[in-house]
Amino acid sequence: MQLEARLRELRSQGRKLLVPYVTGGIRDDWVDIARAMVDGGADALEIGIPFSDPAMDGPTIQEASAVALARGTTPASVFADLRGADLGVPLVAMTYYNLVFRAGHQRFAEALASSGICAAIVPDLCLEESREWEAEAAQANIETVLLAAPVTPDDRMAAICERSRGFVYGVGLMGVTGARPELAASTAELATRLKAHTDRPVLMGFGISTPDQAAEVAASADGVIVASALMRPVLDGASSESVGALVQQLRSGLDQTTTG
Amino acid sequence: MQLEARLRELRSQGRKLLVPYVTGGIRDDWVDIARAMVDGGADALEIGIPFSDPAMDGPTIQEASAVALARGTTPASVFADLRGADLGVPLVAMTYYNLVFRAGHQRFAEALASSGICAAIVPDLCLEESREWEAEAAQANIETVLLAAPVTPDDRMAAICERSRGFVYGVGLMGVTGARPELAASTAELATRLKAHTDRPVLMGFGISTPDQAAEVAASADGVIVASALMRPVLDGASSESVGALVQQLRSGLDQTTTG
Amino acid sequence: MSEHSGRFGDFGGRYVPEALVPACAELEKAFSEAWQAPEFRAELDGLLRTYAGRPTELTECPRLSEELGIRLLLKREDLTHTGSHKINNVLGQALLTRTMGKPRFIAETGAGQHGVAAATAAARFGLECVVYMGEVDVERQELNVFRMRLLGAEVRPVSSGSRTLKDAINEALRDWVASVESTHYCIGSVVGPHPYPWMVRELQRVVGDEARGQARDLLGGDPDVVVACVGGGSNAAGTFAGFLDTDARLVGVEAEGGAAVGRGVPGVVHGSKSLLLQDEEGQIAEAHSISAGLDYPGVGPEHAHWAASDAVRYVSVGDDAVVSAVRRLARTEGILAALEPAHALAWIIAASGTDELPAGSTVVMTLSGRGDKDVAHLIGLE
Amino acid sequence: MSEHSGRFGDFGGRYVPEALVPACAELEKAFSEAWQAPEFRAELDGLLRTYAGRPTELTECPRLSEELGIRLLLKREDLTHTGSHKINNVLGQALLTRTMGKPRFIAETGAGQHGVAAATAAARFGLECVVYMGEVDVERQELNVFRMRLLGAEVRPVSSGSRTLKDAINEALRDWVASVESTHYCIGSVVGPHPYPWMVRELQRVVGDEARGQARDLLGGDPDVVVACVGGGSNAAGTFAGFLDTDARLVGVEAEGGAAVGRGVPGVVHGSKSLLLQDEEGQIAEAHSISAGLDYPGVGPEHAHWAASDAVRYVSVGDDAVVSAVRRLARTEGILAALEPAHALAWIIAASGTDELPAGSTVVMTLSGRGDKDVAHLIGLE
Ligand SMILES: Cc1ncc(COP(=O)(O)O)c(C=O)c1O
Ligand SMILES: Cc1ncc(COP(=O)(O)O)c(C=O)c1O
Repeated sequence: MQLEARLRELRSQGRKLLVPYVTGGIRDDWVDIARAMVDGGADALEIGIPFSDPAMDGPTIQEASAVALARGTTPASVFADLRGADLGVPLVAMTYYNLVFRAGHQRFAEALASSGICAAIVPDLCLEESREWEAEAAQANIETVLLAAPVTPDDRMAAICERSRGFVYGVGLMGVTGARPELAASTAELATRLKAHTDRPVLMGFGISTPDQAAEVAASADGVIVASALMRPVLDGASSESVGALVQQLRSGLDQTTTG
Repeated sequence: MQLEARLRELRSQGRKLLVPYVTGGIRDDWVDIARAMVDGGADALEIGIPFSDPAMDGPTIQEASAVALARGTTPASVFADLRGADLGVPLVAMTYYNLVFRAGHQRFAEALASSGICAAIVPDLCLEESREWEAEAAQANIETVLLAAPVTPDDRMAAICERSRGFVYGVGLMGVTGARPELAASTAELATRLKAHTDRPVLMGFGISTPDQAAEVAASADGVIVASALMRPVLDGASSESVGALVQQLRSGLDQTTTG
Repeated sequence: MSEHSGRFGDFGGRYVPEALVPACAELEKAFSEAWQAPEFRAELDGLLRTYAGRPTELTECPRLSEELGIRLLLKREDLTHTGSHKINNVLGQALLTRTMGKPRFIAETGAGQHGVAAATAAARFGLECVVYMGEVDVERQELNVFRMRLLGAEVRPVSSGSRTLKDAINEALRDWVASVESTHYCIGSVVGPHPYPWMVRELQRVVGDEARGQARDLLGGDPDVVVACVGGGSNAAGTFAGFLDTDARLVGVEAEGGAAVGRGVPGVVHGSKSLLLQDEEGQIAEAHSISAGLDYPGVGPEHAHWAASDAVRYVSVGDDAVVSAVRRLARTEGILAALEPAHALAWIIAASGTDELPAGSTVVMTLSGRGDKDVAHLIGLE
Repeated sequence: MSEHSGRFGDFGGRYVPEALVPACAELEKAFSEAWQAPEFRAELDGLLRTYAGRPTELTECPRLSEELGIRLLLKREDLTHTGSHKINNVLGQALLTRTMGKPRFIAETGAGQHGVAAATAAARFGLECVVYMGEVDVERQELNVFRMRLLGAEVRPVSSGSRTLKDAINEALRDWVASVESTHYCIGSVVGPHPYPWMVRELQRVVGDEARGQARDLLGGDPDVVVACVGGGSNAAGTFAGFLDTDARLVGVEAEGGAAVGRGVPGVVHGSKSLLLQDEEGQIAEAHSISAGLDYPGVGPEHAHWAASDAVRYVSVGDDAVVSAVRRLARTEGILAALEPAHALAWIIAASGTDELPAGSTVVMTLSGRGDKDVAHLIGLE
């Protein structure tokens, strides 16, 4: 399943896109959690491959990564868990570049592909550094999602939108991942700028946690990515069903926004 | 009573001289202690006027001074205690120069005299600095005892012996006051040197605590001064009688040495 | 000095999220311009001289030299204001911060020396200052925590990961990405994304440039060997920069438990590609060193390049040798070295009389900082 | 410099037991000769330069100056090796100790800076070293106790009297009188019997001589006011020595609880006649100051003379003002002063804008040492 094709298809049906995130290996039953997310209405899933030094993540994803690593999670174990899981939606890996670099671009891309993942987000690879990876990933049919930030200037944003595959990831605020009580004003602004630059699906992430926030963002973007707001209850012991229910609420929030 | 005259007289009778020391104000009954010392056979008494910073004293006399000061002892209180006590032997004050200087030479000397003290030892007034005091003390009939140390060169020793009044105080060792298990070799050496320089009584102090040590020193000197070995029991609560008994033992030790 | 590519052979680069790209670019431009501007150089030189106490001495060690059979000269960064070479870097970055018009200055710190230096420069320039420091380091370098606070900086203990330097950098990056428009991130070593490794090396080259001149005055020529400790590698980079074009053999000394060059493999963390202690999968390993300043699993990319190109030889020493080196220098020369530069000394002591450092060798060693911050810890070991 | 009489007007002298007279005489002779010998001066100058980091800077304080409306220049003794002016004195005395052929070096210390300096010089010259320190000071200057021990010195806590500096001096004198043939007593200030007050002032005059030259370079003339803190008075004596023949007004700042000039009367202790806090009878009073280095009831005899002859004005400040002065300098200029020189600063802060220090005054202040030793204590006060 190709990510971008799928998202374009859903968007063309007037659907706002929902991409929940789960840290691979965060619990024994993490694949069940992923499945519950799908059942709750996810259009694709972002699968975090935990890294020891998640410098772009806030406390929740840091903790999720640390917990997963402490359980012995490795990229290989995440891949193994996914192989044959057949979650029914496109899977996007999200990890830091050192795991990619250490494995080797080609090897890593092939490992992703063979476990059913079709795209990758590598947040510490900025435009200048990511070209090589993008090319080798593409060879393995892995789409590389590039990110744009509120401070990204127009010329750079154009290049990002041009080169990104799958979707364009709008980092809605200047900061790390994490739920926040208020939606950052920068989120809608960036979404609007990105939409003006590209026809590719534009998904916004960082700081989106409630159905209302999701709905508000989706007014100017094609969809949202929700991570910390889902991983917090997982860390606190919530059942996969209740996480699925949270996703469902987000889904409902988004569906209210759906424009014909 | 003049100190030097008295000591010469005793010496001429073949007696070895014993000068015990007591810290003025060390206890309520310090005058009784002094009297017991006389009864035990003291030929003169050294009365310490306690000073806050007794830099030339070892732990025992430091403690004795601190205890006396803590009881509210002042030079004036020591003088008052002595006035009319009529101890029957010459009294030599021993104190640090700042107490003398602060009172004023003349005033201090007169205060000594009017309390029945006839001589003074000021250990931190070396030859160069003491001349003024010596003169003003002499005006009040106070004899100033000068000290010589093992390192004092011959020319200086001659001057000390020349200017000292009462006796010449031989500081038997390089160090502070205090009982020591062994007699310093320097004690006898210094005594011999001093005796070669002067006809004035030569008394040795510092580090003499037992009757045997006193006897050994007296073989080459005219007598001894004993301080810490007596103040230690006083600090530890010994009765004035038992201090008198210690003095008596020292007396016996010395009397064995007596040369016809 | 013209603009720099940001690459050192296969190493270096700028591996940062898009949110930080403009700030890195702005800094690169600001530094490139400033470094070519005589007024900036004059202002920095003035500060280094009249405020920070430069030039620092090159001190002979008569007693230790005799014991070791070599001639040992110490470049005395311990005599600078705040007590380590870190001040050279922060004053430059504080000036740039003023140039860029940012009111806030953040830093990570391991040993606390960079944090103290950053807090100092911030106070001197009236900048708000926050310093991130791993909890482990907050404990073992308590004195420096106090110093930073007195200087008006806020010290934020970092409790994630190994709770040492690498985690402090992560936390500083997290702050920076959220505050980049008002904040300059003052990195303390030759690590991080371009332009940091280049910029910090240039700001530290005053150490090597001075030392070379002083060594020529004292020795009538260049020393046989130049030695410096390597954590991130800034004092070593600054030192070596002054001697790269001489015949002196250059030796970088790592902590055994943090020997990124010695035992690391290529990787990317904290914004650049370099050698890195990591596991098979690419998870960063925790370094373990008695010295907080060398307790770091990475190393500056230029060192990785120097190692690959054999321009510098890298060795490592263990904690015990380091502690005895501190004691030995204190007792023979009356100089209390920080644990970090004591690594360099420990190697010199071990190598003296061997082929590495034959009798009669002339050796310049950078004494990158003073040991006051470490004495409580050292006494605790007794 | 010819021989000195040992008298400063009515003050000074040599009030010591006969046992110490020969040693004082030997030292007087050794110093008189050395001070006139070009080789000795050259060796000392070399040590001060290449080992101790002289000359120290005269640093402008732009932010604090603006706040105060004056132009404040700090003579940076904090940048010397070991972190205070005390090093100037001990290196001279260590050289003399070698000259006199004595293998043992003893010292008293209050703040610990003189003890650290003495331990340092002892290590550098291979001398055995014992430092006496009051128990109170051992506690409040713990860092320095550790430093001395690492330098190989034995620190002996003194439990008599007020358990501070004056008692440490008593105890050092007790040691000295028992060991004088093998031991040099390295007094840390311009106190003690002749030749110490003269010798230590001469060894410290490098501070004032340098500052005067530097002030002329910066100001094109002499400063209006020169300020230094006064404990025993060595940094002040060394500073003032450089300015006595200028028109600069000289101000010595004492601790309120140790103001021997301000509230003392003539007396004799520790070997010389000077001004002294004491009671009616002549018992020495206990000083009380937050700064261990100024917690001393006496003052050097030359200061008593300067006060009597109006050559220097003496003032005093209290603990609270001192603590805020430390904080203020740290936060405005990034310089962490020791509590001792912070007295000088506290006075400057209070006097700025008054007749004492009118707006626009140029002020040279000796920053006699760095505050590392004090930060734990200061943080405890928060
Ligand atoms: C004194 C000292 N030396 C060395 C280092 C290590 O840093 P670098 O390798 O960047 O010189 C530190 C770091 O804190 C330090 O404080
Ligand atoms: C930094 C500093 N300044 C001043 C003093 C006071 O000494 P002096 O008055 O002799 O300069 C001390 C004493 O320890 C000190 O450490």
